Amino acid sequence: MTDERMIDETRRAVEAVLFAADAPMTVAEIRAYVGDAVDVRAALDALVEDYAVRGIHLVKRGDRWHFETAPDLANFLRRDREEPRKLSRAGIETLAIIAYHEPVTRAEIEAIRGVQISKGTLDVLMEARWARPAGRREVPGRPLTYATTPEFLSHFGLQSRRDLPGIDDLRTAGLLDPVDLAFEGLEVESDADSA
Amino acid sequence: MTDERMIDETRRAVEAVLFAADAPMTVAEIRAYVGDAVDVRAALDALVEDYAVRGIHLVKRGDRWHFETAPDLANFLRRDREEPRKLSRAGIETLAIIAYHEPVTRAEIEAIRGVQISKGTLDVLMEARWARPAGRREVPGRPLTYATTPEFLSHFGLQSRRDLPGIDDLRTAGLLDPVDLAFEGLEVESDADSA
Amino acid sequence: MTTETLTIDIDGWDGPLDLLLALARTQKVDLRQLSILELVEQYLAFIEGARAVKLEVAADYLVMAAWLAYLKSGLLLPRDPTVEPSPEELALRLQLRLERLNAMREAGARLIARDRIGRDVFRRALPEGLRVVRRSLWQAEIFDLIAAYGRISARTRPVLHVVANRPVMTLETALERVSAMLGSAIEWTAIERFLPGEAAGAYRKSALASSFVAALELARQGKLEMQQQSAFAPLYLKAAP
Repeated sequence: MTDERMIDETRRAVEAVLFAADAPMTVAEIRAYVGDAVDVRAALDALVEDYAVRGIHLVKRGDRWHFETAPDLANFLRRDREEPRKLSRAGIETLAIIAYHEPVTRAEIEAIRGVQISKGTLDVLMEARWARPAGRREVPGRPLTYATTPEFLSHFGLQSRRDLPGIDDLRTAGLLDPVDLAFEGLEVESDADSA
Repeated sequence: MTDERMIDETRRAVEAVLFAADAPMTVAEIRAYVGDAVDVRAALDALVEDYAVRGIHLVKRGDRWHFETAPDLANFLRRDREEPRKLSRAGIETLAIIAYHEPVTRAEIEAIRGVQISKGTLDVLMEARWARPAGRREVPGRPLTYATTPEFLSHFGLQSRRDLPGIDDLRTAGLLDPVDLAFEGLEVESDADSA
Repeated sequence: MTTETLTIDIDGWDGPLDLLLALARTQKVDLRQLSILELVEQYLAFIEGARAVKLEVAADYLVMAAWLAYLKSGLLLPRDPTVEPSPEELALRLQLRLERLNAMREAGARLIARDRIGRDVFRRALPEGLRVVRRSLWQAEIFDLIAAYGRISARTRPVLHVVANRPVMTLETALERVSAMLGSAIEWTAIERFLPGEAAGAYRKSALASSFVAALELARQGKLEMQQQSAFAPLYLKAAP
């Protein structure tokens, strides 16, 4: 009986390493534990398949892998648990702007929200490790830009930024372009219409 | 295909609850999460069976259940990292004295160096497997003596300790004459100046 | 407009743009079909109402109100083609800004509603952890070892050998050499010419020093003359006439 259920050693090792790890791991990090000679990617694919029907799933967030409980079982698990950090509306909007526009400066965030960001808002996002400084923009004043982190992807269950809800539609509709750019676009359009 | 792999809801819920738990759980505790109506014991038995071949096992300790990595995979959960480190001046001097005078006691090493040695120095040499305890000297106090190891010879590319240069060789090589060496250095400098 | 809206505290909004967006939503149309004129009137009515109930209205709300009042007059009056930018352009820009803010607000809501770790999905609470065992790889070279032994020996041994091993020309040798060579030196000759040709390094320095002392001694005895233009200039010797 065990014969047909046998799982190869690599798959078991990768499974154990990810299970024991206290943080999501890249393929390279997994390889440092299970050895260079084995096909870690193939093992990961096999594990994703093995766990697809189970109460635990193996997921990839950014370029890191981890086990987590299946989302449909949330109702069994929420009991007695504290809500994770509750973000203010300003926090949520700022996070969304960073995620959909990254890298983005503080001034750009403020232009979209039409209001100054209070100091605490960015701090909270960075303290939660969802946003990080992402270098300076090479324009006068060299303002700092912000971007999201791998922790952001894993917290919100995103494989990559391409999985951000509705990002393709927003991009197609030009809603991720600055107002000036969108305005010029409309000018050209109406010129073409009137011609 | 998924049909034959389907796992019932209770089993998935128990699996997820145990996975996310921050301590091993009794059946009663599990039931508090997944509901009274379901057969938790049957689910646990099925899970033990499911995981028997995997890299993770479901185990019962006392009357509490938890997941843990399969014991045979423990070697994958650690990895060694070798960090090259240079021996300190005290370390290399102590090693040299052991090599030239072995077997030698700590008191003798200190007499030759003219400086006390800290316990750490000998520990480092033994951790590097270059020095080893070599029995006790049969004098009052029966002090421990130290000697070099085969690893010492191979690390330094020596066939035997007789390959170490003698005092006369050291003198010829100028290694006994730090005063002269310093003097030569000054000479060369001032020659260069006058040129 | 509905009077209830007017009683809402101005602090409930994240700035005038936020308030405008909230008002725009009450028109219950796609933001692209928004009537900016109607929106402007809603805003001005709101601010008036807020002031009527003696709420402190923040400066940026009043600035926005002034700007919107200007925009309203521009939209209502016959267009003056010399005014740039045109009121229509300003209205369009306002609409674009509202669309963008609205898009980000909806995106944020969808983001925050996802299956989030710690709320909907859970990671393992008590991972065993992976261990990295650090091992020092001690390094030393054979040269370090024997040099260390040389250092210790030099430190603890009598230093007799130190001088014995140094290449020197004694004063006696220098005296003999300079005296012997002086016979042929009837012209001024640089002192360096009196040194052995093969002398180099430490030995040359020693020979130079000893030869100089020898020259002084011979000069005292009246056997030679010495000449130097200035301090550190070349030193010349010649046999005394």
